[in-house]
Amino acid sequence: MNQVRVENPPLLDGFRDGYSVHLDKFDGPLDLLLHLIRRNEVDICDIPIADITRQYLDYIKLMKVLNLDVAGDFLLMASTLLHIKSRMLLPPDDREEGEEEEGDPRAELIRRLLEYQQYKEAGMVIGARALLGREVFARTCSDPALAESRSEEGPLEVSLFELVDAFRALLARIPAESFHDVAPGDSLSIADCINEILSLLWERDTLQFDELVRDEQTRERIIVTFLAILELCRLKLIRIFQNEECGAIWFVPAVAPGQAEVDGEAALPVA
Amino acid sequence: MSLSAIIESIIFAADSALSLDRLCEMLPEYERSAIKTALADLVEFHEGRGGGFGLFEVAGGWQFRTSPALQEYVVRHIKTRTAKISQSALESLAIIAYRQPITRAEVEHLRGVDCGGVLKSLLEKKLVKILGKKDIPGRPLIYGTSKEFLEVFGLKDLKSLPTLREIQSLDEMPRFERQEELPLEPDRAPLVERSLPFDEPLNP
Amino acid sequence: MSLSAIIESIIFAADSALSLDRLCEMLPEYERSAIKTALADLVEFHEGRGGGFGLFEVAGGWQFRTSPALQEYVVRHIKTRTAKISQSALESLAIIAYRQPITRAEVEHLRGVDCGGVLKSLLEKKLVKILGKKDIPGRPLIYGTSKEFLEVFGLKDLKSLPTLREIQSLDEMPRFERQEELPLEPDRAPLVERSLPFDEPLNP
Repeated sequence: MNQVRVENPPLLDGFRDGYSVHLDKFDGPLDLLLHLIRRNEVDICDIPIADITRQYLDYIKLMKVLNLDVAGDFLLMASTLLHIKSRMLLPPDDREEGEEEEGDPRAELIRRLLEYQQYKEAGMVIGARALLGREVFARTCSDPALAESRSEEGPLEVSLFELVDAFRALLARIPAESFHDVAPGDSLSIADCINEILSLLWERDTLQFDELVRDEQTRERIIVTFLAILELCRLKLIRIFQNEECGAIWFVPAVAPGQAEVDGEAALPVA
Repeated sequence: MSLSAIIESIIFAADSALSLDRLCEMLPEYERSAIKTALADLVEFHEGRGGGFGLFEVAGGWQFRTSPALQEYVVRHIKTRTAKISQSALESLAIIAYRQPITRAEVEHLRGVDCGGVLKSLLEKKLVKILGKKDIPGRPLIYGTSKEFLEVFGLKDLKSLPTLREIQSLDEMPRFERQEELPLEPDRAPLVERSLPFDEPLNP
Repeated sequence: MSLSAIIESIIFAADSALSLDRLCEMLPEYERSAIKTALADLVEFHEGRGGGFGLFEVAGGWQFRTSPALQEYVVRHIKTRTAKISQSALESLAIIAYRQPITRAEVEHLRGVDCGGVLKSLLEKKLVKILGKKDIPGRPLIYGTSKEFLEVFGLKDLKSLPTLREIQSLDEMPRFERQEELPLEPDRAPLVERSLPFDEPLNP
């Protein structure tokens, strides 16, 4: 700590008047870097990399002294800074420069900092607006006379996140053994494949086996597609045709489009 | 800012009628009589301007309401306004979306409750459709999601449905967030000595 | 009954902002142009009368809202509903708003930190929504801002967001003047130019 104090008095001054506030204020390594650059009143495009790197590392050390969990993102930036510093210490190597075509090793960091700064400020600007429910209020009640006449006819308003979240909440609720077959499958599941085939068949009347595996001709893909077709066939959802031996395999929906819905409406009272 | 405007904004944003007593309580810097006068002025102003709503005294206080003469038009909106989906319908819809093709019994097994009514309403909303009949005793109907389902959720196809894993990965606590919640107790000795590569002061 | 009064009553009774299209749908007996004029008249009337609330255009529609100047009084009766949005959430929200459609990895690259938790809370607050999946290996989810985002932030549409250039000019530090002389590769340099002009209509 003494070392830090001698080397970097301005940094510690900040901590003295409330380091805890400063410590949990930074939203990431870029935020911290930007803070150090502003504190040092240096040009963002001409960062004194040795000083800033030292202050950055001091800061991480301080976090460690305070028993804070130092996030990996901060350490990654530390190594980037050290890398830049070491490159700037090396005398320019003609051959290397020719290879990399990059003059200032700080350029990429500067680019990121400028871009980050842009969004940080944009965040502050939009956050300073008069927000609904904070500075501005709309009517919270609908007309009492209308409250009773609720309708469910209008267009549905629900987000995808709500749908997934509902499923997630359900899975969390039911005991593990009863949903082992419901857990999310791997990247390639038979259920996914069935869905894919069904959605393709809603758009077109016929499909070829080759079309289903064309984009991704892996063993796994072909097997899963084949199993999905067998399952669909077993469920009597599709019919399979082959015109000649070793010829193309075609599928058609077993139920003509619309027919299934008619079937459904017959099974249920029409509203 | 005029007292009328202040009272108007409070009544407007309130979720129920506000009594004079409550208004006086909220505005201790104003006289009760001034509040009363402002209320009467507001009622008169809105009545006189012949707009779509006015300030009315109902049981227990004041409230803005649409004019009864305009009921016919207001009801048109109610009929076309966006419908909200119930949590149980959403749950069943999610099961069908992720596990289709699926039978009613399978949906009910997962939810642990009867889903007949919910399924019927999903069919009526055309979010779900009947794909066919399952070749098992009783030949139950098999359900799947419809084209309208994709439209409502803005999905290109069923493959675009986010996997549970993708949503779950959002839950993994970012390390930095966790860090913010740590109690700052500088005097407490670190429990685990973390080895950082920066223990030694670096020379510039 | 005047068209203004009819429109006023419908908007007043609605539970969210109503678009011109919806109003025209509900009032087929009136010309679109007449409805448009009546809306403009109403906005002007409420602005001029200096009352406690006015008619504002937000999220592609019209809604009655209290004036921000009266916040102090309104919160005496009702609690503020918009939970405090943290700086990191605002930062991520700004990135999503200006760069949408965007993946989580892209947000994290720009902010330099893990954003899973922040993204989830933005999704839960409905300020951000899942737009689908990106057609690149791994098919990551892509995010964008929602209608609620426009409503909460009082924006007419995404084009009403201040451009990044405008935001920068608010900053008085001469840093930005010097920015043009950045020692960057020319094809990478114009960060400001890339500030999403929202030329393309965004997915609803």
